[in-house]
Amino acid sequence: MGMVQTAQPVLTHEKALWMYRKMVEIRRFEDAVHDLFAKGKLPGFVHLYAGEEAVAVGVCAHLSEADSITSTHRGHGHCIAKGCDLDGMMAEIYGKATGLCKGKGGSMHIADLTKGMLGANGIVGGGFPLACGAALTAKRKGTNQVAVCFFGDGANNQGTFHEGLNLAAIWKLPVIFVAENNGYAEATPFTYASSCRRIADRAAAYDIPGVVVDGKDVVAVYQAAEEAVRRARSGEGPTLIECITYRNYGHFEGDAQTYKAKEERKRHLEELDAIVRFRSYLLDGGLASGEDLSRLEEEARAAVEQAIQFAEESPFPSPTDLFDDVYVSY
Amino acid sequence: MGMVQTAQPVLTHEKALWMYRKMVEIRRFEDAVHDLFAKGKLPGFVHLYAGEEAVAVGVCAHLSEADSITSTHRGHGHCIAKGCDLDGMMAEIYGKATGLCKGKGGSMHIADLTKGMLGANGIVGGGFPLACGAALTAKRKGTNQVAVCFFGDGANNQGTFHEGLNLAAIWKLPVIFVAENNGYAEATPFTYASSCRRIADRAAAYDIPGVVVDGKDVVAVYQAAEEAVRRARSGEGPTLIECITYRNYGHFEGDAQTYKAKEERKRHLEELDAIVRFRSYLLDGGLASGEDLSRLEEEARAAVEQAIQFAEESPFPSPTDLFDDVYVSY
Amino acid sequence: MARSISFSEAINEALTIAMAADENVILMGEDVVGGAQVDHLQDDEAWGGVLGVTKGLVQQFGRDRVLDTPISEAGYIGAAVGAAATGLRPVAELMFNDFIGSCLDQLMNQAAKLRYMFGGKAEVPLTIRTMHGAGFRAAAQHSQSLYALFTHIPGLKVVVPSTPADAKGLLLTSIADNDPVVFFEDKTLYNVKGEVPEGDYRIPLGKADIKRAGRDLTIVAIGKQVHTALAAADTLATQGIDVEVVDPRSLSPLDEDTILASVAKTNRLIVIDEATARCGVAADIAALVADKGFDSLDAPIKRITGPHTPVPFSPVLEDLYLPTPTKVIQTVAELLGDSSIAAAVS
Amino acid sequence: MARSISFSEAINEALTIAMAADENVILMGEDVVGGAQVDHLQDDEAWGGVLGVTKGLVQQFGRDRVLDTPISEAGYIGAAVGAAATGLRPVAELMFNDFIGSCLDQLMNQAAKLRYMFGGKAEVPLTIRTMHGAGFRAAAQHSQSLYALFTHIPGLKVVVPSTPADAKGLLLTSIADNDPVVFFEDKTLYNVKGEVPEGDYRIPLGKADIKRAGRDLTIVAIGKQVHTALAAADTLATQGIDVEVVDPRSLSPLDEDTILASVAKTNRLIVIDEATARCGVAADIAALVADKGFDSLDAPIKRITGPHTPVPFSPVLEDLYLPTPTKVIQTVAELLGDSSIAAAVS
Ligand SMILES: Cc1ncc(C[n+]2csc(CCOP(=O)(O)OP(=O)(O)O)c2C)c(N)n1
Ligand SMILES: Cc1ncc(C[n+]2csc(CCOP(=O)(O)OP(=O)(O)O)c2C)c(N)n1
Ligand SMILES: [Mg+2]
Ligand SMILES: [Mg+2]
Repeated sequence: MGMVQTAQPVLTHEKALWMYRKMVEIRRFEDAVHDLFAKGKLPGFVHLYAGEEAVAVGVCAHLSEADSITSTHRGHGHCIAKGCDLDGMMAEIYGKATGLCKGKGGSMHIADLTKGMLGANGIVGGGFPLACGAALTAKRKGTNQVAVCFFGDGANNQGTFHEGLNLAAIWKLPVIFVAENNGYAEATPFTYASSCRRIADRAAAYDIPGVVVDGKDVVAVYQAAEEAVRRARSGEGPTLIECITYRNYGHFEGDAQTYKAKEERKRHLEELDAIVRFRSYLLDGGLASGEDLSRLEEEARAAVEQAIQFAEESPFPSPTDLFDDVYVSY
Repeated sequence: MGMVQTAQPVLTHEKALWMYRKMVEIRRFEDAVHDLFAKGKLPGFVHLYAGEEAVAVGVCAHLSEADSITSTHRGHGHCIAKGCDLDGMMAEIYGKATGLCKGKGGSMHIADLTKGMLGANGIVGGGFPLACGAALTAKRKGTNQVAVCFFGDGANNQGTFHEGLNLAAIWKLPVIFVAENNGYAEATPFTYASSCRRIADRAAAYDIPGVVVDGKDVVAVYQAAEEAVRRARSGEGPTLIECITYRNYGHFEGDAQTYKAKEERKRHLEELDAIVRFRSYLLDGGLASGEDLSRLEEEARAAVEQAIQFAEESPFPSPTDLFDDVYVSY
Repeated sequence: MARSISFSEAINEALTIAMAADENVILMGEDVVGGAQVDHLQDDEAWGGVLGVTKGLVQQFGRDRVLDTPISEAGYIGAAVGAAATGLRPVAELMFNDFIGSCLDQLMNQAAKLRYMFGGKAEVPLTIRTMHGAGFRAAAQHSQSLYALFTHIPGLKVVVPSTPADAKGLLLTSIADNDPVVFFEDKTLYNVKGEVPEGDYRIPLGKADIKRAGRDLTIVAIGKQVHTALAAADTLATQGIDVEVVDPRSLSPLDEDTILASVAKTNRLIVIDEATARCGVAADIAALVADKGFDSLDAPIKRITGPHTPVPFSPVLEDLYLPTPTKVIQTVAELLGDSSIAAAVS
Repeated sequence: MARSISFSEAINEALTIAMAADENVILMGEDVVGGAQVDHLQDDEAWGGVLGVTKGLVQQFGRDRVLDTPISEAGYIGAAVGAAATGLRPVAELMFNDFIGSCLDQLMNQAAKLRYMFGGKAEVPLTIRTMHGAGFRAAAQHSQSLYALFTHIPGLKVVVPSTPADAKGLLLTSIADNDPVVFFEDKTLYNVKGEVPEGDYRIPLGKADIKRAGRDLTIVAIGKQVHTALAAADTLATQGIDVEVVDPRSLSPLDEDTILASVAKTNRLIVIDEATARCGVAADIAALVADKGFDSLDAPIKRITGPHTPVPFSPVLEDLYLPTPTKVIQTVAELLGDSSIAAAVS
């Protein structure tokens, strides 16, 4: 402590730029969805990931398309970090035929199995067993793929958390359970609903490693995920990583957020912002230039703009689509 | 260790005799059911509690009829320890109209709410939430009643375990969760199905005390339960007690028990038998005389005999009973 | 005295009355208050349920009786069952009926069966409030109408109100009822207003309401679809066709007599239910009439239901998913063998 | 070549064939082997399922493909869904269908809906094997027949075989099917023997089987009740009444054409299903015929089902719970308005 340590080369230049780009892309995307919703352009329930970018990006930085992730109702960030197409995502949120799910899923069910994104999920806790299943496939087929299960602090009280972690532990499945502890489940504080002090403390109940990281420090997330993914790929079984984070918007669009203290919000949105911090980190460490980052920001902005235009101009599904895609055959 | 400690007056004479009587009653009852089943006298699935008497008795010794317990598929022992009528129990297992549930429930659903026995349960893990509910009633009404949830090592991997313990912990409900770890769930060893080393280790995930005791030492169970019941009654919340025990018979009647090692069985049925050990403890400690115990044994034998006769002589339900008791009103 | 209030206000009022009358009535569910243990939160700033239906109850009854729960449906719904069996009268909210997959056991194998399994020696005075229905652009996991699953299970009662007045009177009855009742609230009806009597009044379970009397044809409609039926009936009246609209209000028990009497009079039956058709409530009612009302039938029994698909997200598809007055009118035309009807109104 | 083997042997044979043919087929469930990691246990001493149906599979395919699970239905059934969506073809056993309360979400909201929600871009080739049925003296929580719940849910397929030969052919088809299939096995049929062809053969889903051809009356019967219907038909034949017995075999998809064609011929329908009546499969089939087959009906559609009660434990009550040939004969007598029939056979 206090001693200067030889700086470990945590991130390569390429990786760092990819991560920054993805984080900014998520932020821009969510800010845009927020505005579009406010303008009445988007139907349905919309849950935004803004503020939590470091989690999805820090973890997915270790994954390829062959790896799987399961997501939550707050899934846009996971989609983007896992490489889903922005145009298809935005069109999906608009309910358009060109959406990733042909407009049938919407925000709460965006998926792209070709990218290993097994879907946002409207059922809190729905992802634990599914991720175990994807990991079971990997294990059985002898690939070295892993599965990541993103879940919220609210989800950590679901029975499926317990069943999923136990199953993964006894079968040594290559799963990484990533808790996104943003302090609230809807309007209910984590500290009220969960009897544990930290979600990571619950790892001991399954005899697996439990790690807590600052979920707004993308490098910290990246490092924790690195070890967990390594463990998983080498057959050592699951890891539980708890990322302490914060959602910048309400639970869903329309939430007045009365349960959040003003100072808390301010601190998170201003001082602790993950993108601002990563930007400084990159610049200070000489990992990227200001021009690099501005270019990435501009690219992200343009990509989101383009996605909105794509979605706006896309057609709605046709009436017969209602009946398709229920079964492969019936 | 090795030092002689001043013997604490753990048990009164009355309590000791009551406990011995109940343990023997359970054993006789279960042995009788075993024989009756083998003779083809009893329909259905029957799961016997023989071998685990010390758990139900050591815990229920602290309860009154106003306290509640939830039970499992292996419920006869809990019933007896909680004061259910042997005649009514045996008649229930025979499917007779005089059974505690008028023959409608059978072995897997024996209940007597007037004794605070909320039912055997055919659903593994079904008792966790129910016990929380009974405790919630006690808390809300401001009585100082407690609820005890008996459950097996297999049940400890159900989602309801997690949800029940978390709920009880955050609401500081007066519940005692009593794990009966008999080493197996059906034919599946605890060590295979559970990722924890000890079930009690899982208590930490809920920030509640977790205790492991020799579940075949009724005094040890009694002492652990004493503290847990005290905590519960005084508003300090739930406790998890893991009792290491063994079932003398198979999972259900008809099970060849090939998964049990010969020596293990022998050791448990002979050396470690809870009743034999308690008998010595009582005699050695001068808490009871040989005559006392013989008398209790005889009483228990007679009570079980009487229950069988009662059941045999009782009528079956009448046809219209089929339609009754679905609703209070419809 | 009746005033016009919304469906959600009617429910809130029923809860207020029930809680004031009996201190054994407690409310529990996810964010039924919201903001538990948040220091700065004023009670009147709390959510009061995800759509605000339980707003204000915490001010009157406190957090000891209005309990926010963790996201643990099996845990807290099961706790409500256990509490009901031991002396409380809980009203537990399952936010969306679609979440029943997480806690069906507590209702199907515990609440519904305790009394029977225990030979009549238990009572489970439990009410489950839950939202259902499509049209909210909430997609496949938040839009189902799953009352058929519960109606299938002996031991449960099932209520589906269509108006604010019915919602209030039926909810008060449900809470006072000594059996487990699953009470369905269509989220797209919450803002619909209607005349609602003040104070405590009860509508019995198992008593259908004839929402419109008519001679030519009976439409039995479930929940919100009562309004679809009424809209179609108004249009059909302009064509001289006099439709009777029957609202069963409770599906279990079901008022067979009123339905059969209506069909005995009109000799024709259409059932409208937005839920899927297979083993659904529309099939159930059709089967009832195909047996006990067969002799009065002059035409096939038609069902207008959701298709055999999940509920789609895209508004254009979701609108096609739901029954509409037009579909009803087309079906009536088909049933009466008179294509001029559909043509005239389209 | 066909030989006589039991229902459970037929299932075991289908599993063996499917696993040998495709290494993506895995089996998972509680004690589907039994005795996991017990040192002294010989594979042939392992349970092979709680009633021995999967016995012997571990010897052939090893514990990597026949997986004992913890008692965590949501966990492992959900894992089977996830595995199916990513490339395996799991056959997961839900020991008793009554336990669906612990894992309905995984089937209803995940398995059944993934494909639709994802715009057709997912496949879930999953088979759930599960025991159902009363008559085993297993009481209310181990005796239900809950196929109606699954038939109600779009996205699932539902199969209920009545004979060993059907069980084998339908199970092989179910495993090969690319959609989630819930396969019901009546535990009281396991020891019933019948002719079963050797080797791999497939019976299509959605194809009913006319188990007995007849002219006077159609009985559609589900699962074990096919045998009740056949027994009644034999007796009725002695009275000159010629009953047709239709076995739908799969409830979703349902072979509407065969049922409607039968009723078009006989003009009378009875449906026998031991499950409860409300929103049940019997109601579903009655409603189908009351619509599309109405014009051929000469009499009310009768249903013989379990009563609206949980399944009682006491053998004397459970025997009354179930449909019997006598009840069928009485209903036929009622339908034909000929009380001499019931009198003659009683
Ligand atoms: C089974 C289930 N229960 C309840 C809900 C309603 N709901 C949706 S999101 C949410 C809060 C989730 O909180 P958390 O897991 O912390 O995720 P966050 O929203 O904070 O990302 C709730 C209660 C649901 N969708 N599914
Ligand atoms: C939800 C559910 N899953 C599975 C079963 C089948 N089952 C009955 S008892 C049992 C084993 C229970 O083991 P454990 O909890 O250790 O209790 P024990 O039998 O050892 O007392 C199983 C799997 C069930 N009854 N309910
Ligand atoms: Mg959260
Ligand atoms: Mg055990």
